Amino acid sequence: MLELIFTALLVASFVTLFVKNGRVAAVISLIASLLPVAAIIDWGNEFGLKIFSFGLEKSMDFSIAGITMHFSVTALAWFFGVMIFFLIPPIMLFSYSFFEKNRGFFPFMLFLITAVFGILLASDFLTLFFFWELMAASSFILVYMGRDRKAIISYLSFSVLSAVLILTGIALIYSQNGTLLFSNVAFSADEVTVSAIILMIAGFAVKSALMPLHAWAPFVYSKADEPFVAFLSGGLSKMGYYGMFLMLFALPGAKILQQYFDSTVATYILALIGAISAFIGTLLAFMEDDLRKLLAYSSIAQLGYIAVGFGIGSSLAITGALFQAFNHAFFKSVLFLAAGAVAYRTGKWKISELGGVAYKMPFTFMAALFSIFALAAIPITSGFAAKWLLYEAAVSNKYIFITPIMLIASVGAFLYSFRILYGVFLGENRHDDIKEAPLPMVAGMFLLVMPLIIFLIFPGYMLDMMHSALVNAGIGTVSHTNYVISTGMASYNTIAVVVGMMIAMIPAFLIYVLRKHRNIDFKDNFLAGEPYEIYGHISMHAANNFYKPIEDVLMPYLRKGATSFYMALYNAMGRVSKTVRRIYTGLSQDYAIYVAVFLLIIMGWLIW
Amino acid sequence: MVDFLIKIAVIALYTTIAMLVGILFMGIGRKIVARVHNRVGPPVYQGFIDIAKLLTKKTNISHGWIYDLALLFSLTGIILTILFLPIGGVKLLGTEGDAFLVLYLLAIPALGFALGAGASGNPNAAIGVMRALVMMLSYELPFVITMIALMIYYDTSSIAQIVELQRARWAIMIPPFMLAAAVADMALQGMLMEAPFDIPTAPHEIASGPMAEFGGKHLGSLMLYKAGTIVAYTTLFVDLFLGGGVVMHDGSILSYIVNFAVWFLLILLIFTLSLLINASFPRFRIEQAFKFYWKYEALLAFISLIWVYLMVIS
Amino acid sequence: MRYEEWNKISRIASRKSLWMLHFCTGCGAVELPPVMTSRYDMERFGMGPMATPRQADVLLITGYLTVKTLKRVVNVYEQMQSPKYVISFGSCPINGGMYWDSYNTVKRLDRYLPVDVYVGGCMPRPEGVMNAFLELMKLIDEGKARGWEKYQKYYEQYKRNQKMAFGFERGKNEGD
Amino acid sequence: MVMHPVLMIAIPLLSAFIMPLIKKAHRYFAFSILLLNTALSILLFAKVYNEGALYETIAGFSPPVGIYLAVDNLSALLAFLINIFATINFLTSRQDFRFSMLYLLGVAGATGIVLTGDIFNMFVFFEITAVASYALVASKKDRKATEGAIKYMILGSVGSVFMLVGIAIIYSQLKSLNLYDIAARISSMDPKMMWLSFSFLLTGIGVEAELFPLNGWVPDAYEGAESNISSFLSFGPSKASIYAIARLLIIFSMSRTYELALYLGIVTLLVGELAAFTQKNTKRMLAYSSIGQMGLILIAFSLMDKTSYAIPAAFFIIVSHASAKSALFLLSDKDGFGDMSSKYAGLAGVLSLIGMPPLAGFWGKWYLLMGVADEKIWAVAAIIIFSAVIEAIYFARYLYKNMEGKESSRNSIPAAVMVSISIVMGILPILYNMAGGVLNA
Repeated sequence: MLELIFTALLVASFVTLFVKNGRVAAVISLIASLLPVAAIIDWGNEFGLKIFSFGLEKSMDFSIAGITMHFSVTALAWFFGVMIFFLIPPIMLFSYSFFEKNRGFFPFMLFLITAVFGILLASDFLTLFFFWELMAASSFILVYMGRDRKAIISYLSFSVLSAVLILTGIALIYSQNGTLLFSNVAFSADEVTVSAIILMIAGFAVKSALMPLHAWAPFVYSKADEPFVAFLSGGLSKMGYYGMFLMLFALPGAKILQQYFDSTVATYILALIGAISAFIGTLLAFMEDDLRKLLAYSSIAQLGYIAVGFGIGSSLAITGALFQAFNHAFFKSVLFLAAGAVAYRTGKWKISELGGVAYKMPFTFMAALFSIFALAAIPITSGFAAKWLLYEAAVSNKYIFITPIMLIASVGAFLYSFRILYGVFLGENRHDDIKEAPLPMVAGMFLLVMPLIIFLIFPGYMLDMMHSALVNAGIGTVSHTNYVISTGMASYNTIAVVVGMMIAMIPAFLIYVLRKHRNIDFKDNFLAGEPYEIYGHISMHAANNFYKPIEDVLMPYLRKGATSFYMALYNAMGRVSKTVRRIYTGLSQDYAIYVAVFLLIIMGWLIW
Repeated sequence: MVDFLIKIAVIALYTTIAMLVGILFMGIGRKIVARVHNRVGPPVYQGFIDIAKLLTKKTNISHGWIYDLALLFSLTGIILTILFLPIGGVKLLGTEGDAFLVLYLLAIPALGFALGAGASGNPNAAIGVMRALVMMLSYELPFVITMIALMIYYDTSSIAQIVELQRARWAIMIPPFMLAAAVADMALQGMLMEAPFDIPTAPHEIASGPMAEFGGKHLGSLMLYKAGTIVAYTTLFVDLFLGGGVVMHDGSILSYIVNFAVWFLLILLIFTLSLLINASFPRFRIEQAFKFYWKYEALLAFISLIWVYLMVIS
Repeated sequence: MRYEEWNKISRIASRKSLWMLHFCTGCGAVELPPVMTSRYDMERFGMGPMATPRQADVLLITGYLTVKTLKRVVNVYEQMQSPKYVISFGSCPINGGMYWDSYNTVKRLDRYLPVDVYVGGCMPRPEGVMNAFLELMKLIDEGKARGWEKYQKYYEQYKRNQKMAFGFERGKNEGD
Repeated sequence: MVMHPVLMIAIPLLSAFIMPLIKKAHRYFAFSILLLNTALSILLFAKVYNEGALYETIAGFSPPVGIYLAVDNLSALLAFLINIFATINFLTSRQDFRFSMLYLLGVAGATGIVLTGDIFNMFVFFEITAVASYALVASKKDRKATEGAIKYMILGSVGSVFMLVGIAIIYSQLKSLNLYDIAARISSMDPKMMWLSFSFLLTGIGVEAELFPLNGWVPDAYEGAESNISSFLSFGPSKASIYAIARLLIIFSMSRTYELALYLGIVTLLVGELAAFTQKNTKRMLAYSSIGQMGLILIAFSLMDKTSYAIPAAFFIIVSHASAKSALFLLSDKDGFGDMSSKYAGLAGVLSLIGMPPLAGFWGKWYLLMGVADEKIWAVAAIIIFSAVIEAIYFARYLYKNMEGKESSRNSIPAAVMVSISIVMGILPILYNMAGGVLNA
């Protein structure tokens, strides 16, 4: 049965490889991408989402001669599966109108899905790594289609770095335990295991764009195809955190680290890194003018919170982290898709060149607005509950450095949220000739917005979904009903918020209804008495260098970033390589001398 | 059922009173500033008159549905915030949420306001919103640090709880929180957009910034929102540092009245303080304000936080 | 809805909080600071300067208008939200004043905008300005300040006059 | 079954000399010969796999006198690889009958090196391939090619002289040329002499195997030659000689030799990758990168005595390098992946070289790091990580450069077929078990 899903996905990817028409390919891959969803729904009966069951088995051993791959679905994998595979059909729906021609997006996307499915089902390290590399390879090919030098180089080099780090970690673990099965691996607090855990977490952190290893993200996110980037930021970045969760809690790496350093310093450093990447990512985000780069930095920031949760490690924190991961998967995909829809109509990426799109594309704007509420953790969507849990956890553990950084980072989120809203959607109406995005795009975006609303009102369902994963990992769960989460420090009642909001809306609504108003064109503006037409040739759109004042203050501190560090490293390597190439003088007599010298040296080394 | 209805009635009553108090404070504020300027100033009920005039304007113009969101969001958000703040010891919905929730609820009206300003398509409005948001980023840092200090000290994040725990001794009596309160008061100055931090709505530079295009009912609702913010922020401060103005703890009717009166006096005190600063200071440029908050204020706040931390762990 | 049928509240309200937009092209601007500041303190009557026409109720034309500035004034006036009032300030908007024979100064403002209250003098003293505002309040209270209605009623005529002044339309323009 | 390994050497060797007689149909004839050879190698492999290692003597003389062939799993596999790649590569040849002749000679020599069990025959086969390769490189008549060929020839002849000296020392000591004899009786040898001979042999073979200080000819020869000839160089002589070095290591199986090989491998790896890092010229870049890969293979072989992962690691790296790098060399006559097959070949080749599944390189990386971790030599692990990242960077640059170019190579189809072999080997790790049978010495 599982083999069937794998083979179906692979077959679909091979079929779409030869379908030139994008629509057909989209339909095929949409159907194919529903298979994992069906599997997830089916497994849900065990893990907390009871809809229906057709009895899909939960584990399989696939033995391809000489090497056995063990697959089995755990509660954790199921939760991440819910997070990731429910993203894909809407994205495919979006791509239906995004790609007229099949330029190779669909086959490799399906290949990617297969790889992700494999990673989630893997129950030994070989399988995990094999599918991890498949994921890296196929996503690299998708990046490669973006045709951007920096993106290609940075993505490939960082993927290889992460792969080799993970592989070394696996090898160390294997040399310690002599087994690759998760179930048989038993960690002990020795330096080999600890270094293995740290290496693997570093490797996974690359994929989830954690701060020192994030340098690839802005280039890749800003150049690849939108639907893929939506999945890259929404889905693939979570795979890194899946791996981290696996290392830290499922195979209890956190405990090992704690024993080894006999303090929580290691996990505290992880949390601190997460908080710092949330902070710096936010600062970089609202100074960015390229919409996709802005969203890339915002992804770095939002993903940082998850690392904070894992670093803190209490049940509250991990619940919050998983919740945040779920939210981020959805709202960030919507934002990237909305950016794609806007570009699909206007063909522009620079925020300072866009403007007034909302009047022509109201539904795209609505979707983007809701996901921005979720991004800024405003309690109109489920975005708030996650961050709230994280703050509660941080405060209750008395983390006096991390909590303010997290809070101020999320305040900074308002800044770039407004920059997106104003610069792209509001302000001067510059695009009179465009119309609303095609129906499939809008439908895809709204499908992705749905969960944000549902889990606003019933965060309890989310906590139920992650319950068994947390219990299996030996982490307690947060006490909650369907709509009240209560921690040691306070409780958060979503119904109170929603109902209170409805009640509080009454006066505003009365004012709005009772006093009639007349709609006028935005051109009828206060421009110190000047009519708009006089300014017709000047931009009335104040989106250029939007945050200049604060940029002037902050830039001196932010200029020496990680990216510049990597560039410096790259240039240094270049210099080294030039010196090394001096060895090859091109003169055969030199080479002959090399041979003689070599002979003498090894002779001497061997004999004496 | 009955007590549920009573609770609803109490909530509605308190919220209405809070909004009225806010509108009254606008008049009082103008009066105070006028007295500082050695003027007579408007009558204290001027706020009511202004809002009445704006709401009864004959023509109201709108720039489209996103522009109307400003009206809806701002008023809704501020009332919702007041619902979650204990007023005079009466925790309306205070037990259903906590300080973080209040912080983020306060962002709803701000964002709605910003949406409307952006939708008005006036460049001045955009610049004003930019300044307001940067100001927000600036003052939030010291303010959240002081708030975290309180949470760590009282080991709860619920404002109602914090108010309860200050029965014996108001937070401001405790040495580190004197420092924290001073910091938070300067943050309050920024929250209320009073000088020296009133650059976001500087009338003569950017034509009163975000509300440059607002008039009629929209401006009226924004003035209601302003009134609400005055009450909300001052109440937040009073709840956090001055025990919510609770002096009598027996559940008698008298205690409610007294507590309410004390609460009123305290927020009036805080508001007057900020107005006096407002009336006697020039304006910071936006980056100066940012530096002020992130260098000195944040440093002081952090000192108090560490102080509290040491007190707690020892 | 006729103006007489407005309820008392709205009249009181709009009377007691007049927000003015002072269009300071001429020399009259120097008379406003004393009006606003502690000597005369217009704020006691709930009046105050406002930044944009959307927020303002009263348009204060301080001093002469050239044809060029008239365009701006008309634009601003039409952006204001009714009920809205115009106070012309100084003798130039009444009859040209010392620019009576200038080729590019607008002589009679009320040909282009409905003026509710005139303040004579060159320059009028702050007492005069205060007096004008009190007059305007009285008129509002009695429901006589109906300039904005007049503007709506005779809109075409006002437009024609304005166009003539701007030179968009040819025709004899009495008084100029 | 009359299958006799010597046929695989004899048939191409003899048919090479028939070439001048049949000018017309030389290409079809040579191609059929190569096909036949491939078929034979498959049969041989099947035989060896079923019946275990195979020792054949020629002309009835018994060792140590007669020509002696020793075939085990790995050598049979390598013979198969060399032949099949030779067959595919030959499709792209557009030269005249001399080319076919030299090509067959080269293939025969390379196959011989892999199959022989006699050190002097090994020397002879080395000479055959070397001479053929010099001529092949020079066959493109321009300055660069001639220059490369001359450098190759000078160094190669120096190397073969050293090799001969080494063999002479051994023969003078042990009066035997049979590898197994030598391996058995090596301990009875005077250690000074032994080390002397070892170092001479290593130097001699090292020239062909592109080890670090001895590989001065590599960039120039690879750059100068026709693209299909540089491809032949990268799967033929170099792979055969690295295998020869492996056998050498087994014969002189002392911890110091393995240690030396390890250091040599590391240096070669680092120098190759670093030199390739900023190389703009595609063919030179690929040449430096093959130097690095050779170092990687040598590292793998040098762990042979310690961990059982070494040989599969080396084998899979050889497979991935032989297929992918040869394919990339085939593509390198033009800058650009114009058509589908060259895009596929380029991408898959690069992915295989940097070790991504489902390609052979993945298993190479996997087993190599497993072995390193078994031995807990962290320095080596760190160096491998470093070089992998460097490699990724310059291959990414290579891909980008070729994506920009519009026109595509004429050899794209054969290149694609070559890469497919790497994929096949990658998704059938069964070959791990086959190669797993250790070199029996």
